[in-house]
Amino acid sequence: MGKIYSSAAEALDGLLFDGMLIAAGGFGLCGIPENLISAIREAGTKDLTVASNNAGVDGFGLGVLLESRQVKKMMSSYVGENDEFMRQYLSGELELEFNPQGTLAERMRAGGCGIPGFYTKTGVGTVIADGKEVKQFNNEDYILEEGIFADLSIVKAWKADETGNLIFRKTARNFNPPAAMCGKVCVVEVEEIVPRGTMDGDHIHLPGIYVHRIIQGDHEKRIEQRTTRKREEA
Amino acid sequence: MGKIYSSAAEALDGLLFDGMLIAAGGFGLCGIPENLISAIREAGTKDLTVASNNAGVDGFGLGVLLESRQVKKMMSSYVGENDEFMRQYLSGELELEFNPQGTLAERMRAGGCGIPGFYTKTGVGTVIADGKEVKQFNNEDYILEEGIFADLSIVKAWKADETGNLIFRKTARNFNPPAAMCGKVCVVEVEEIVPRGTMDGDHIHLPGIYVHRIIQGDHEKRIEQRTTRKREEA
Amino acid sequence: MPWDRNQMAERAAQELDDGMYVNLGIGIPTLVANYVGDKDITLQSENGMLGMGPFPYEGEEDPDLINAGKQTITELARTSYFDSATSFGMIRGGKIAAAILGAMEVAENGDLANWMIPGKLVKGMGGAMDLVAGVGRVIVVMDHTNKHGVSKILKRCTLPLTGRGVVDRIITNLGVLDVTHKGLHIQELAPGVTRDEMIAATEATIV
Amino acid sequence: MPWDRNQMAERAAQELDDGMYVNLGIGIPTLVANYVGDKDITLQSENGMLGMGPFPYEGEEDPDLINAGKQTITELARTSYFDSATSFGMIRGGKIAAAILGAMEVAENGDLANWMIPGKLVKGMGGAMDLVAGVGRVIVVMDHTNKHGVSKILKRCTLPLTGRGVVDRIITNLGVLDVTHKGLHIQELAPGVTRDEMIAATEATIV
Repeated sequence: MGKIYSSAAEALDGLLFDGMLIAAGGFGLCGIPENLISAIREAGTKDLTVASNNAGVDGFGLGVLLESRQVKKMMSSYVGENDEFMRQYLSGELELEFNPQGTLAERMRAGGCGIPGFYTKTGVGTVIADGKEVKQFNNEDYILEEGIFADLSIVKAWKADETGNLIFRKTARNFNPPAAMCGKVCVVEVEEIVPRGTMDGDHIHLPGIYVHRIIQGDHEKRIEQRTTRKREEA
Repeated sequence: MGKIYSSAAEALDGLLFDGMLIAAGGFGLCGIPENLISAIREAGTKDLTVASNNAGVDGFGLGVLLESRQVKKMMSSYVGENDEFMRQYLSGELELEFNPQGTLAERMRAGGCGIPGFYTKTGVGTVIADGKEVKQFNNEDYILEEGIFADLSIVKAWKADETGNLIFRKTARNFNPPAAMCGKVCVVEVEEIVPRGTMDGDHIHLPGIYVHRIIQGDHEKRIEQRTTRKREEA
Repeated sequence: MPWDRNQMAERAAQELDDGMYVNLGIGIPTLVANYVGDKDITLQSENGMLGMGPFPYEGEEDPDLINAGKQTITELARTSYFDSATSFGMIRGGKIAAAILGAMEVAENGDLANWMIPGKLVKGMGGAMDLVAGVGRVIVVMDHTNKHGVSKILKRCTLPLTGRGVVDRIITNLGVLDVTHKGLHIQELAPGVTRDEMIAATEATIV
Repeated sequence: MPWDRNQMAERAAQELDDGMYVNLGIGIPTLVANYVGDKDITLQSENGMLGMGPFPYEGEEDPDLINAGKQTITELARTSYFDSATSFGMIRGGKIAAAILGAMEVAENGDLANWMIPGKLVKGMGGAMDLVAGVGRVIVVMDHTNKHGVSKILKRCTLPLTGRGVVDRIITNLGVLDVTHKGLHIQELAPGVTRDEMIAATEATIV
C-alpha cells in the first residue's frame, strides 16, 4: 500500500505549510503524537492553527511548538497545564478559541463525516454562544457549531496494520479517531506495525481509509499526574 | 445489574404503547432483532412508526408487523424486498418516509448524541430536500436533517456481558449501534450472554450505558441472497 | 464496434488507481471488480465494511457477512467492519475516492437520476443519494440509450434526481464522456464508433 | 453542626441509585465514590471510559489509562473504552444519569458558574459545559459560602456561566436545596443547622 514511512520527517514531507490547520489527537499527554510533533518542530512550519483538546505541558507534547513560537492559534477546551501557553496568551502573542470538550470532538467528527454544521445545547446562554446562530427545536434553544476541516491530522495509535487499520489502547484512544477523520491527510504514529490479516476486522477502531501515512515511533508516554494507592498489608 | 430478562415478551413488558416510535437495527435480514419483532407482534401494539433501513420480507423480519397491520409509518431507505409493504403503501394504508441510507443512520446517531439537527449535502436538489431548510456553508447548499428520538430501540448483537456491553459480528453491526443510541429505552437480543470481565474493554462496540434490557434468543438468521462461487478443481 | 457489458466494466476499471477505496454499485459496476488486476483497490460495502472479498464457496455462506445488495460475501486480510453511521460518515466525508454506479438518466450538467420512475413501484434510494453527494468522483456506467434507442444522456433529466451536478464521468457502450463546467466532452470513443455517431446518439449537447 | 467535606460527599452519594451511570467532577465530587457502598454505580471518565476503577498500586501505573483529571487509574470487569466524540455523544444525549460537580456560583434559576473568573487565568471549560447541558441530573456540591463568608448561592450569577438553568440540586455544608420552577426549596438541613441560618447564609430567595 505504500503507507509506511521510515521517519516522522519523511511522513510529513510535502504536507506542511505556513498558516495551516492541524488537528491533533491526544488528551493531556495521553495518546499524543510525540514524534510527529517533534518533526513539525524540526520543520519549523509557522503560523499554525492547532485543534487539540489540550496544549501539552512546558517542553512536552504541543508545548514544544509553543516554545518555538510556531503556533498562531489554539482551538482547545483546557490549557491549564502550560505556563508558556499562558504567558503567550496573556501577552497577546497567541490566539485561543475555547471549545467545550464535547463540541470540539464532535466538530472534528462532523468535519470528517461531511457535516458542515450541527446544533447542540452545550454552551447555550454562555460566552460560547456569542455570535453563533441560535435555533429552536421542540421549544428549546440550540446553537450552531461548525465542522472542523483540517489540512492535516496527526494521530497516535497503538497498532496499525500495513493497510492503515488502527487499534488504540484504553484511554489513549480519546481524540485520536475524530482528529484522524477531519484531516485532508492523516499521518499516524504507532507503537507497532503488524502484517495485514493479523487484526480481527471486528476489533479495528479506525479503518485504514482514514490513514494516509504511518510511522512506527518510540514513545516516552509521559504520565502527567501519577496517582497511586497503598497496597493493603497482607 | 438486573438487565437480563428471560424472554422477549418480558423484556418488552411495560415499554410498548400504541402510536410509539421504534428504531430497529439491521440491514436487510442481517442483524435484525427477530425475537423482539415477534414479541411485538404477539403484544399487538398498533399504529407504530418504525425507523429501520429496510422493512423485512414477507413473513420475516419487520414484514410480520406489516402483515398484522401494526405499522402506521415506515422511515426507511429501501423497501423493495417486501410485496405486502408495497400493497399497503400503494393502497394508502401505510405511510412511508424515504430517507437516504446515510441520512437515516446519522439521524439515529444524532438523536442518541443529543443533536437535534445537522446539515448534509445528501439529497440537495432532490425531492428529499422538499420542505427542508437550506443553508450555505462555503458557498455550497446543505439541507437540515433532524435527529431521531425514538421511544424504544430494538437491537440485535452477537454477545452481551451482564452489564450490557455489546459486541457485534461482521456486517451484522450495521444500523444496530445508531438505532440503540437513539431510543429512550433500548432492548437488545443476543446470541450469547457472557460474564462481566470476559470482554476486553477495547473490543466493546457499544457500551452498556446504551442498553437497558437484554435477552438471549434463538436466531434463524435467514439469508436473503445466497450467492456462492464454484470451487476451482484441485 | 461498441463495448459490451464486460468491456464497459473493463474500461471503468481503468479509472481506478492503486490504493483507492471504491464503492461499486449493482449491475455492470459490480463487474468492474473482475478487471482491477494487480491494482491494490479496497472495495467498500456501505452496510459497514471495507475490504469486500468474493462470494463464498458453497457451504461457507455466513448470514452475518453480506454486501449492500444483501448477497453473501467473504472478507479479506485487510477487512474492517463498522456501523452504518460510520460507513456513511466516510462516504459523506469524501473518504471514498470513487463510486461507479449505474443510471437511468444523466444530464449535461452532471445531474443524475437512478432511483425512481414516477408511476412505477418506488423501492427507495438506499445509499445512492449519499454516495453521489459524498464520494470524490462519481463515474456512471450504463448503456448509452434505453431499450427504445432513446438517449439516456440528456440536456435535463426528466426523472426525479438522485443528485444535482454530481456526475464526473460517463462510460457507455459508445465511449467515455466527461462532465465539465462547459458541458459534455468526449474523452474516448469505443472502437469503430465515430464522433458523429456519439453525437447523434446523445440528446445532450456535446462540446 | 454543618457537614464537612466527607459528609457532603456521603450525602451526595445518596443521590445515586443502583445501575446508574455517573460522572464525578474534581474535588469533593471525587470523594463521592468512597460512599456508594454496595450500589452498582458505573463511573464515566469523559476522556473515553465507562467503569473507572481506583488508583493503581505503585508500579502499576499505565500511561494509557488516565481519568479526565489526567490521573492514573485502573479498569474494572465492566470497563469499556471509546473515543471522545462517542464519550460526549453519550453525555450530550442524556445517557449519563447524573453529574456531581463543584461550583463557584449557583443562581436560584439553576444557572451555574464554575469555569472562569474574569481577570484571572482562564484555563478552559474542559467538559463542564457539555456535562451540565447534557446529563440527566446536575448536582452541585460546594461550600455554602466562599472564604469571605459570602453566599455562593445567588439571585443571579455574577461570573460567566457554564450553563443556563442547568442545576437540579445543591448540596452544601448547610444542607440540600432543590432548584424548582418556583425557586430554591430547602430539601434537608445539616444536623443542627436551622432553616433561618440557611436563609441567612443564602443570597438567593428560598421559597
